[in-house]
Amino acid sequence: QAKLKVAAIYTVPVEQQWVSRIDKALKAAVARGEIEYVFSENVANADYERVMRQYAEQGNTLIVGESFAVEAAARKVAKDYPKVAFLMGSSGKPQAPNFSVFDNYIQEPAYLTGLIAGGMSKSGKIGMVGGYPIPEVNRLMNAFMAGVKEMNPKAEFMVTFINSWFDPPKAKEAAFAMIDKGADVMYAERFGVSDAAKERKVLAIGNVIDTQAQYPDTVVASALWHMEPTIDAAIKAVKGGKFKAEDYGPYSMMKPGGSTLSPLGTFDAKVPQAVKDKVAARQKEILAGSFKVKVDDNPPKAK
Amino acid sequence: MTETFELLLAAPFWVSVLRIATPLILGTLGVLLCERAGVLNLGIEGIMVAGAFVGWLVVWQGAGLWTGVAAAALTGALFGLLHAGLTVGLALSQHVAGLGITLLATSLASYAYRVSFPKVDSPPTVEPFAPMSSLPIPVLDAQTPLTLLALALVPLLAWGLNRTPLGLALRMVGENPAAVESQGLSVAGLRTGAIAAGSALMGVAGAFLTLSAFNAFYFNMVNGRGWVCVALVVFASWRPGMALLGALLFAFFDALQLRLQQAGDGGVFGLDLPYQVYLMLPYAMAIVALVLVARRARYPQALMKPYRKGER
Amino acid sequence: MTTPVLRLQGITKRFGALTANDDISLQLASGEVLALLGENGAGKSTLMSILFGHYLADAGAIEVDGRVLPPGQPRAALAAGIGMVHQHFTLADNLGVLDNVLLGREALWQPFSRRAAARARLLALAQRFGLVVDPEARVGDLSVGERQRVEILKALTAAETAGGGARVLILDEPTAVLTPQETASLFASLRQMVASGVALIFISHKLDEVLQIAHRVAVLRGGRLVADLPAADVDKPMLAEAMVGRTVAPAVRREHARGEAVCSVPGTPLVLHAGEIVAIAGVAGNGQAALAERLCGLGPGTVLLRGRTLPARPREFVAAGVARIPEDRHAVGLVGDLALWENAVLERYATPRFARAGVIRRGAARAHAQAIVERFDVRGGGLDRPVRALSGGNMQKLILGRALIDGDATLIVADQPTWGLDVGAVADVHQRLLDAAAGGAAVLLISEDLDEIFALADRIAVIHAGLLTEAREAAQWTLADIGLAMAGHAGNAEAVA
Amino acid sequence: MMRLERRDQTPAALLLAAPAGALLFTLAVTSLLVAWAGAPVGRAYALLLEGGFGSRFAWTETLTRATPLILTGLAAAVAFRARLFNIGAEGQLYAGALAAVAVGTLDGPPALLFPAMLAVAMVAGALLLLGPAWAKSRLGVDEVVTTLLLNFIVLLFVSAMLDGPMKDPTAMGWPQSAALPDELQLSKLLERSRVHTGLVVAGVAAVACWALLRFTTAGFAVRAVGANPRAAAFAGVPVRATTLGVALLSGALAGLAGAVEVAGRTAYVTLDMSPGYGYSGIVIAMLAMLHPLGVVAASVFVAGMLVGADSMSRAVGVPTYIADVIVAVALIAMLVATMLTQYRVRR
Ligand SMILES: Nc1ncnc2c1ncn2[C@@H]1O[C@H](COP(=O)(O)OP(=O)(O)OP(=O)(O)O)[C@@H](O)[C@H]1O
Ligand SMILES: Nc1ncnc2c1ncn2[C@@H]1O[C@H](COP(=O)(O)OP(=O)(O)OP(=O)(O)O)[C@@H](O)[C@H]1O
Ligand SMILES: [Mg+2]
Ligand SMILES: [Mg+2]
Repeated sequence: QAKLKVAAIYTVPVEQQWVSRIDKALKAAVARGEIEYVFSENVANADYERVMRQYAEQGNTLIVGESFAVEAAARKVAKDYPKVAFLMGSSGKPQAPNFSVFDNYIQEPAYLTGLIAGGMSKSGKIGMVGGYPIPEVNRLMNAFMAGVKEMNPKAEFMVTFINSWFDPPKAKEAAFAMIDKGADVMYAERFGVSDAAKERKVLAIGNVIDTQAQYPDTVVASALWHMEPTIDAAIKAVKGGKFKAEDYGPYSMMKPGGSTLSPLGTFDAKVPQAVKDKVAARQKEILAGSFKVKVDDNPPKAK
Repeated sequence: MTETFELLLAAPFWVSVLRIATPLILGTLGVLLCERAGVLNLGIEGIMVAGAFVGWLVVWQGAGLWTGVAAAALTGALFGLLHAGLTVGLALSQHVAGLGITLLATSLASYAYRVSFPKVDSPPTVEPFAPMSSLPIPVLDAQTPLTLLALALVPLLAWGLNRTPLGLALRMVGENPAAVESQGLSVAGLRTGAIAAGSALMGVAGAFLTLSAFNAFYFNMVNGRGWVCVALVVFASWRPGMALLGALLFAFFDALQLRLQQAGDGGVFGLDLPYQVYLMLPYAMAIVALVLVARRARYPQALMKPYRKGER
Repeated sequence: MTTPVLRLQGITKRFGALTANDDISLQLASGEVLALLGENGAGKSTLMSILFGHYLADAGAIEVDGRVLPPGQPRAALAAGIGMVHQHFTLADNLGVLDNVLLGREALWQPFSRRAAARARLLALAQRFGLVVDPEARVGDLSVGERQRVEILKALTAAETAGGGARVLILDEPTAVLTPQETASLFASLRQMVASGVALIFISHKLDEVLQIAHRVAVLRGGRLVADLPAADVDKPMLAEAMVGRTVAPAVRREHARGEAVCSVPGTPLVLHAGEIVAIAGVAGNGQAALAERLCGLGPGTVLLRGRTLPARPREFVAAGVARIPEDRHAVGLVGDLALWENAVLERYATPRFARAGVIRRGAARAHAQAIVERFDVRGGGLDRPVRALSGGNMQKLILGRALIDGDATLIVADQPTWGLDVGAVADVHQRLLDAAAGGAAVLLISEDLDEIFALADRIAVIHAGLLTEAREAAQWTLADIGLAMAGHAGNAEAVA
Repeated sequence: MMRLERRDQTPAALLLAAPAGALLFTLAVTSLLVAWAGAPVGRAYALLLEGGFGSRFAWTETLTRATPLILTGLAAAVAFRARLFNIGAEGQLYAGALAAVAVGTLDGPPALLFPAMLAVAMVAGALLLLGPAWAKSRLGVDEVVTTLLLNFIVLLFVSAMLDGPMKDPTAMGWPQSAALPDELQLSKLLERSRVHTGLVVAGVAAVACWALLRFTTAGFAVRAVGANPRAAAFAGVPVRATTLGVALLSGALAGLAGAVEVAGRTAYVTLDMSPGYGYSGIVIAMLAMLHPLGVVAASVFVAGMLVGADSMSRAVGVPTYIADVIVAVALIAMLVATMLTQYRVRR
């Protein structure tokens, strides 16, 4: 059987954490010999529609991307190419017949990391540095905060947005400012935050990717996103000719393995057993479906 | 509120100010040197990107940190030479040559990065400059040698411009190139040299971001710092000392806004301001400062005026 | 005869279609003063610029002391001991006098400037040649006359410090803005230099001066060398004729009656009557500029014209019949990059005569420009060429034409109208001002040239330190009186601005 | 030492050879970069030109790209003509886009809202430049710097608006404005393409700017003030009014670019709707030697290079960043080439 031709369109460089997870899942599929994969990164909004059309014209049968800021255009293109499957990161609904959506619904492990952070913070002050307060960021921060609150109802949060995805020095400065003010656990939504934590010897909680290897004494745990279930499901559907407009969002949840809490690794011995027990219990409840982590897309408020 | 003011008195705040200011000091001195010689260099934003990239790349490949800084300076100088070739040699519009170089340097750095690192999950890191904790001076002991270099360059440049024959020639070529030519000095040579040297400083400013403030290269990480330097030079009335002050002032507001933004109680004065308002603060203050100094500003008279030999 | 210090051989320079220098050959002996004469645009400055290496000749060679001078290199010229005072200042306004003089005098890579020593040397030189300047003053704050002094000092310093000492000094209209006393002391110092063997090339439009100092006179006309004679063999009319190619008649006054008072400047004793020329004498930098600006509508301060207070806007002044001739024709008078026809209507382009419904009436504007070109003999460019290509004299004619062609001016404000103009052009400007006065216009002439003032003025006032004296009949003034008043020894003066 | 001499007239051959040379140079640089990335060089050439100009699709994409560039190019050209160095077209574009949406999403008859939308966008852009122009003419504040800094402030303001009052409640929390209703969107010029009537708007604006500069008293004033403000002031040209007027016009054009982009392409405002149109406009204006009609040609050229290079990068599989490199090289080469048509280089 001919390999499936898959194209991805990213509006940011592939190093951007979010996009790197999609890229990773697709490359895994390439490694398994299932697909051929091409991508365009850093595509400006103004060019997005053209790139979609070009990929569609070039015979790709599955197109993956993030249509957040180009929703209307992307859906129009999908209509023009009903034979092509589109799997788009989007906060919107799927659009029949061929426009499916996904999103990073990893609030569950984010909540679990919150439990750990709440248990590890001595000062009860938590710092959070974000790029932009978009839903994909907000829902993780809110779930994280809920977790912290559960462990320590008196916990205080500091929130800073730097209005850029790509300014680690600035993220670092923002983190320093929080550490100066007493934060001893940092929520590392951006590159640079863990570096500040490492330099100041405070703790950090990771997000989307696992960076504990780089910061063994800093990053306690991370909420990891795995795009493999989403991508694999889509590939399978396309191959089987059964692709239709669906919400692939749930594939990012813990149950199907779309997100996990990273292993504690170097912190295994440092996290108090009580905390570990609590986390394990909650994780079980989540997997069993008896505990729901609220999806709250509103910008987090410092408190 | 009081808590915030207490923070301002604390050393860590000033450590932060100086760190934020460092690339601005280096970049502003670079622009200053170019403009004193009569050439606007809007290539700074891109030159900083290229400097950040090359400096980091060289270190990543195993060279020493200072070699990385030198490589960044060289990269800056090369783009400077290109700018000089276009604006001095061919007398093209300085605005456009500068913007063109920003586009070229930025995209070349991105392209080169991607060709060299086709598949990486997170950007590869290097071991950056460490703070000079053995220095017995508070605040400075938390800075890296590049900050010290930036600070040392201020008096050096001031002295060089105001007290040496070369400095006089540079200032003159920015005021009246015909006067320089009539003394048998080369207008093109002086301007080219100044642009190359200034651009080298811009390259180092960029390298500070990847070799000191952070430890990896990231697309777009210069994030407008270069443009800020262009503004600071005007604020500084083309004086190195004032450039230092301007950079510190801008950094002060940047460090301050980061602290105000996170203030838990819904911001300063209990107002629930959007976080963007805080981010605007340094830029808004820069404009206010410019308006305040405008009356005194004394432009290099030949700034942005291409000089063509034998034309009137 | 000994080898000449300087030999120009077959120098030719073209600017596009224009041949500015056409096969010019000249020689200069050591200790000789050569006066280079010619109409505006004859090619004098071009020739000197080639000599100094600013311009590259299309043909020809230059030898200094028998050695060929590498073309196009001011540095080589300087090293060969050639110094030059440029017609257009090459000074930096933002820098101090000392900085301006110091440039190029020290090795570029020397780690520090020896400013104190340079300052002392500059003061000594200034003292020796009677050219007083303040080394610390910012050049931008100096008057034109003072700047000229700085330029001369700069060239003198440069020539003095050249390796083999000064061999040739070129002075391109150095006296255009100097007072008679300054000119006299400059000449004294030049003679000193000549005595020590320096050769001088001296460009001036003031023929009296030329005959005072020159040993030999060379005349350019239309880029060609038309005369090269010992100074002893020539006289003024002859030179004038050689330059212009025709006899130059001095301006003639037509007797006419003085009319009613038409213009006054509140706060000063200045009152102008129709049909008279009132001259303001004074050393540059004493407030003439402010007075001129006020009378041109640039404010501050009011002007009464025919009993009406004019709003301080140039357009109101132009509409009210004020014809304005500014001091600096390059920077203020004309827009160099606009075409000749556009400059011709610059003051009136928005009036119904040249515009209808916001659209320029090109035809009318061009016809007007053509009329100015013809009636005022503006040479050296088509209507569509940028006016920057014109020579100074032709620029001035264009400005005069723009101001005077309609012949209905009530008041004419002429600020240094003949600065840098050739004899022919000067006579022409003078004649036009006299004619305008005879036709009933009130003329205010601001000038530093006392000859010009006595030749034209009906009444004369003196300005010093911003204070203006009462205007007295020209006949009541003696040269000595004016000199005293210019130096500030006069009663009942009142503030100008 | 090299000298430049103004040419009296340009040989016709050179007028053709210069841009051709620039293009060849660009292709040469391209091949180096493509070869470095290990992709086939030969195909890259063909794909570059084909991607920009080689098909109906290419042309429609190029013209779509060119539309906002023409307007920002004009904004720069008219301002630079009066020596008002407006580097703030990017911010003015966003201000225009935001204003257009603010009005366009109101209730009301489209016949009324449509002109109001364009007008308000132009006013927003114009007002934004008025401040720096006023500060320049009254206080002597350098407008290069103020307009540059304002870009940052405007973008942050837009960001705040999209997070706050102007956030589309139906956008699931994503920071974007509400969409313009269909009636207010510009219609497509061609079926199955993105080219919209904004191209016509831009073309008309170019002709209008050209006529304004060439035939009117206002244009005369602009040219005089731009060439020598002191002489213009002496002659009675209203320098300050001209500067402010040009600021209004320039800002309005950039604001219109924002409105046209929203109404013609995106339908709503997002933070990254402009890939630097404002900055590109400056380069385009200079490429056109500040001539309004030249701006149209330069915009199409730049847009075509970008679209072509971008497509080429995908087709031969080299990093997308090559598109910007090629555009930068082409720009610089073209600038040099146009300069050589006006000047000759002599030793
Ligand atoms: N760089 C130039 N480009 C074009 N034309 C020039 C240039 N320099 C001089 N010219 C032209 O060459 C001719 C000679 O000019 P030049 O300045 O040598 O005259 P001049 O004799 O010094 O006149 P003046 O007495 O007014 O100073 C003029 O017609 C002038 O317009
Ligand atoms: N570096 C610069 N950046 C932006 N605009 C500039 C710059 N330099 C000059 N300008 C503008 O160009 C115009 C002309 O400059 P110029 O130096 O001729 O000023 P000017 O008003 O004629 O000088 P002055 O009145 O001091 O003699 C001015 O309006 C000024 O604002
Ligand atoms: Mg001359
Ligand atoms: Mg004067």
